[in-house]
Amino acid sequence: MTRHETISNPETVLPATPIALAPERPAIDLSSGKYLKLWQGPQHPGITGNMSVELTVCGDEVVEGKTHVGYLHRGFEKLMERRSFIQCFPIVCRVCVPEPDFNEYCYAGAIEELAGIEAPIRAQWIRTLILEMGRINSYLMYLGGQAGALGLGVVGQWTTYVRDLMLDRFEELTGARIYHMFILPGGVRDGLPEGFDGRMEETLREIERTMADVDEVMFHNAVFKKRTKGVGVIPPELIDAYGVTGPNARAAGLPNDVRRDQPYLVYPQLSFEPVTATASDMFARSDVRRRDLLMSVDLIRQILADMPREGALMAKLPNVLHWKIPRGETYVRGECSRGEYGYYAVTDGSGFPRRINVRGPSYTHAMALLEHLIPGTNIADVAALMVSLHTYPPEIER
Amino acid sequence: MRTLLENLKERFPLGPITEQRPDLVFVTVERSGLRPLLAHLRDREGFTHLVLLTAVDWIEENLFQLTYLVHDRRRGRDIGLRVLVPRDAAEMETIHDLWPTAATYQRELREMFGIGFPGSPRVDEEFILEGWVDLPPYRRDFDTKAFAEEAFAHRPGRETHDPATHMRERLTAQGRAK
Amino acid sequence: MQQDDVVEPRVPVKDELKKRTVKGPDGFEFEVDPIHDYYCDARPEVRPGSYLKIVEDLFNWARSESLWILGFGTGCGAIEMRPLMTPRFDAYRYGIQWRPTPRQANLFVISGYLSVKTLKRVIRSYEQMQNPKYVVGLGSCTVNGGMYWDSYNTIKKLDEYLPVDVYVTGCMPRPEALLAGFEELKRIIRAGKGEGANLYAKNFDWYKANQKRVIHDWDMPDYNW
Amino acid sequence: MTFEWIKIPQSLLTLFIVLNYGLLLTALVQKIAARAGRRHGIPIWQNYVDLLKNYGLRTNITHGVMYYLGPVFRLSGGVGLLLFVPTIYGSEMFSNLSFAGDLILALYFIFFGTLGMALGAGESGHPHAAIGVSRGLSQVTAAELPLALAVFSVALQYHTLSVTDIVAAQQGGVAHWTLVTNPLAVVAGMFSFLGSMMRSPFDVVLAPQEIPIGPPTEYHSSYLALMQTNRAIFPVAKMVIYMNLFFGGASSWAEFCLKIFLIYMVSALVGVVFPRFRVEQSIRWFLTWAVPVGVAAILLV
Repeated sequence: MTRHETISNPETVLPATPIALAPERPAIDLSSGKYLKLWQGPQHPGITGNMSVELTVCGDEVVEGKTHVGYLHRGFEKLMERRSFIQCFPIVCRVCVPEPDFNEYCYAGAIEELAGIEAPIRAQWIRTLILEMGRINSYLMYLGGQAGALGLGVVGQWTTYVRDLMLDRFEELTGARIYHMFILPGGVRDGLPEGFDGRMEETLREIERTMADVDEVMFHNAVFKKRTKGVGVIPPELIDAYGVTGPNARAAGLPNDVRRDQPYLVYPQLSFEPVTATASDMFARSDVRRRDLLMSVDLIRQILADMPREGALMAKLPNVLHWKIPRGETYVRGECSRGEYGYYAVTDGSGFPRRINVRGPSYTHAMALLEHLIPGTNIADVAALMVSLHTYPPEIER
Repeated sequence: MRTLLENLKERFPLGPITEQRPDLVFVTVERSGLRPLLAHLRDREGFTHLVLLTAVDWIEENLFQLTYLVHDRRRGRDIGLRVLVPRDAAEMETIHDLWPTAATYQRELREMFGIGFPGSPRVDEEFILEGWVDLPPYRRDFDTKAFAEEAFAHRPGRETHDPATHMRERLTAQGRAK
Repeated sequence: MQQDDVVEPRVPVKDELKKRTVKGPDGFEFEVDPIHDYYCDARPEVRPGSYLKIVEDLFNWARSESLWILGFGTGCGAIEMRPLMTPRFDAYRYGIQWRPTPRQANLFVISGYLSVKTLKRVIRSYEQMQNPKYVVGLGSCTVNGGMYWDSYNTIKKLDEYLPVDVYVTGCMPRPEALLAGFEELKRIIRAGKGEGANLYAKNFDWYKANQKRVIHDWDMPDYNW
Repeated sequence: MTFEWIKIPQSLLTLFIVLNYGLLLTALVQKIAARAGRRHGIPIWQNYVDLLKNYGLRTNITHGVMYYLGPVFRLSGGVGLLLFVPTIYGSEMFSNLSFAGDLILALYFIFFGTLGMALGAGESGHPHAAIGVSRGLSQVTAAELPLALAVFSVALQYHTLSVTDIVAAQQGGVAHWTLVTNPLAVVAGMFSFLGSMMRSPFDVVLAPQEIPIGPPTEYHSSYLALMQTNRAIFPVAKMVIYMNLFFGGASSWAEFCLKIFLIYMVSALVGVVFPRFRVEQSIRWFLTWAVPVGVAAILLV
C-alpha cells in the first residue's frame, strides 16, 4: 500500500455516508388508466443489444423502469466448469462481444496467478496493446450509438468506418475481426507482424481526423448539447451505492481508473492521467469517453515506441491436457471501456475450474443504476440514457 | 493491509485468512458476523465499493461459499469475505440496504444457486432464466450436458473428442499407425 | 404431429396475464384477458402466390431486391450488422435495409445463438411479419449449437422452431459471408423457393409442438399476428 | 367560369410526373445523405422496388375502418394539395385545379393528411403509434404556426390569396421573388418547412431509436405502400407551395425539378448534421424562433 499517496485530492473521494436509497414511490395503479406500459426491447432499435426495459409512462414522463435481461444467457460460468483450463480459453472471449479481449486478459491473468506462472515481458506489452485497441473499438461504437440514439446517424457511419480500420489491424495481428482468441494463459499467440507500426500509425491518424469531425458535429452541436446536458445525472453520492466504475464514475468527478489505481500489465511504464469531468450528465459521459479514446490513441503510440521487439511470447506451460491447478481463489480486474471488468476464479486442485465469475461493469450500470435513473425522464431520453451508461448486455447475464 | 487485518482481528472474530496478493486478501467470517464487518469496512475503513457478490458450490462439503468482495478505491486494495452456508438450508441475510446494487446480485444467486435472501427487493422475480423447471443451473449437481441433450433437438453429425485421447492418437507414432 | 403431443405449459401463468376485471378511470368496469384480448390467434394459412406466373416472378424479383431486415439483434452476430450497414460494406446498395418493426420487415436475421427466452420473442416477432418472409440463420450456433453445444439455455437447431432459408456459418461470420448469404437468399427468392411462411403454416402443429417443448412458460396465444 | 373536362387527365398527368419525380428525388436525397456518411446508399430505383414489393405482399391484417382510412386520408391530403396549386406557372396544362382553390385550402390540405393519419394510427392500438401521434400533432401544430404567419404576410404583401396571382407577381427575375422582397416571411416559412419534413432535428415523431417508428408502426403491406406513395407525392406538393410562395414558382418542368431539389436539400442537409429535439424542445424552438420571425414579417409588410 504505497501507491495511494499519488492519488489526487482527497476531497473528491467520497465520505462513507449512509447510502441514500431510491425514494419510495407510491405504488402504481395500472388500472387507473393514467399509466401506460411500454416495452423498450428486446426487439427495439433503441436498445443496446438484446435486453429490454419495461417502462411505465404517464404522458411523456416515465415513472418507473425495470430492466429485463437474460435474453443472451448462455451459461458461460457453468460451461467453464466442465471445460479444462485450456478449453475455457476459446469461449471466454465470447462473454462480451464488443470488447472481447478483456475476458481473455482477465481469465489468463487469474489462471496465471493461481498456477504461479508469469507471462513474459514482451507478451505483457502486446496484451496492453490489444486491450487499448479494443478500448478504442468499444468507444467508437459507443460514440456512434450515443449519437444515433439522438438521431444523429452520420456519426455512427463515420465511427463504424474507422472502427473497421481498427478491426483490420486486429485482423492483421490476430487473424480475426471480432473474437481474437489471442491472449492465452501464459502469454500471447504471436508477435507483431512486419510493418504493423506504420499501418497502425495511419489508422490512428485516421481516427484522430474522424474524431475531429465528430467533435465538430456532435460535441459542438447545439441540439446535442440541449438533449444531453443536465439529463441522466448520476449524483456522486450514489456512485458507491450502485457500484459505478469507469467513465461513468470519472464523469462524476471521481478519478477512478484501475489502470492507475491498481496498475496491471505495463501500465506503470506508460504516462497518462485519468480523464475526468464534473457534470456527470450524458454530455459529460460522452465527453469523458471521447477524451479517453484520444488518450488510448496516445497510449498505443507510447506502447509501440517503447515495447521490446525481441523475447519470448509464451511462458512455459505444463502439459495443457493434464493441467491441474491447486486449490485457490483470486480476483483479477482491469479497466475496460465501460468500467471495472474482473474475473473471480476459484480452483480446487482438479483440471477444471471450480467456479469462474465474470464481473462486468454493465451488471451494475444497466440493472440497479439504470432503474434508479429512469424515473422522471422523458420517454425520448430513455434510449439515449441507456446508451450513455455504455452497457453491453452479454456481460450482464453471460 | 497487515495493520488493517490486525485491527479487524481485534474487533471481529475472523476465520482463516488467505493473502492472495499484497492488495487482495480473502477472509472467512461467520454468517452472523458478516453484516457488522461489512458495515465497518464500508464506513470506517473506506471499502466503499462492492465489487461482486457471488457463490461457489462446494458440494463435497455440502456448503455454499458466498464471496463478498469489497474494494477500497482510495488505497486500491480489496478484501474478499467468505461466508459458508449449508447447501440444504441455503439462506443468507440481505445486504441491499448497505449497497442497493447488491439486490441484483442476490436476485441472480437466488435464481442460479437457489440461495434465499429474505427481504431483498424483487428477489423472487425471474432474473435471467424464464420458465425454468429444473435445479438451479449453477449448482454442481445440475448437469448441463445431460440437460441440453434431453431438452433440445440436436443436429446429427456432431462429433466430440476427448482432447487427451484425440491428441494421443493424432500425435504419437503408434496412434498414427493405428 | 398429433394434438395430444402438444406439451402443456409446465409453469403457471403470471399474475399480470390472468383474466381479471378492471375499473376504468370513469368508473366503468370491464373484463381484461391479456392473452386473448390483444392478439388474433387464428391459424396461419398457406397463401399461394399470384395466379399468373409472370406476375409472381415480377413480385419475387421485387422481394429479392428489397429485403427489409427486422432490427432485432438476437445474439452476438448483431455486432457485425453495424459494419454491414456502414461505409465499408454498405448493404443498402443491394436493397437491404433495416426496419424497426416486424410488421414492415420481411427478413429475419437470427444473429447467433438463441436462448430460450429470446426464442419466445423471436417466434412472436416472426409471426407478426407478413407473408412472404424469410429467415437467415447466422453463425454456427444456429446450425448445431456451435460453441454452446452443451449449454442448458440455448437451442441447438434453429430449423426445428422456424423455417430457415439460408444458414451462414462461422463464429463469427464476416460481413462478406453475410453478403454472400444474402445473395444466396436472393437467388432462392427469385427461383420462387422462398416459401418459408407457407412451410410454417403447413407444418404449423409440428413447429408449435417443438416450440412448446423448450418454452416452458408458454403464456401467449398459439399464433399472434 | 366553365369547367373543362380536359383538366382531369391533365391533372392526373401532373400527378404521375410528380409521383415519379418524388420517388426518384427521395432516393437521390437519401443517396446524397448517405454520401455524408461516406456510403453509396441505395440504388436510385430502390423506391420503385420497395413499392412493388409492398403491394405484392400476400397478407395484410386490419385493425378497423379508421386503420384502413388513415393512409387513404394521408394520400388524399397529398394529392389534394398538389392538385389545387399550379405546378407550372403559365402552363395551361399543369396549373391543375388551381382556379378553384386558394392558399387557405392548401394550408388545410397540409394538415388534413396528418389528422387522418393520426386517427388511423390511433386505431392500430400500438402504444408507440399512440405516442407518435400525440407527438406528431403537437409538433405539426407548432410548426404550422410560422407557416400560417408567413402565408398571411405574403398574402398581405400581394393583396391576394390566390397562388397563381402570387406567382404572377413574382415574375421577372430573382429581384421580384418573395425571398428578396419579404425575406422574413421566407425565413419563417422555411423554419416551418424544416419542422414539417420529418427530418432531424424535428423527427421525434418517427424517432426509430425511441418509439419505432411512431404512427406507422403497425402499417404494412399495401397500407404501407399507399403511405410510401404519399411520401413521394406529399413533400413535393408541399415544396410546390413553398416554391410558388417564396421562390418565384416554376415556368418549366426543368426549373420545377431544380427548385424542388434545392428546397429539399435544405432540409436534407440540416437533417444530416443534427440530432433530434425532444417534442417539447422543438415546440419551444418554434415558438421562440420561428413565430417571432413570422410576426415580424407580418408587421413589416
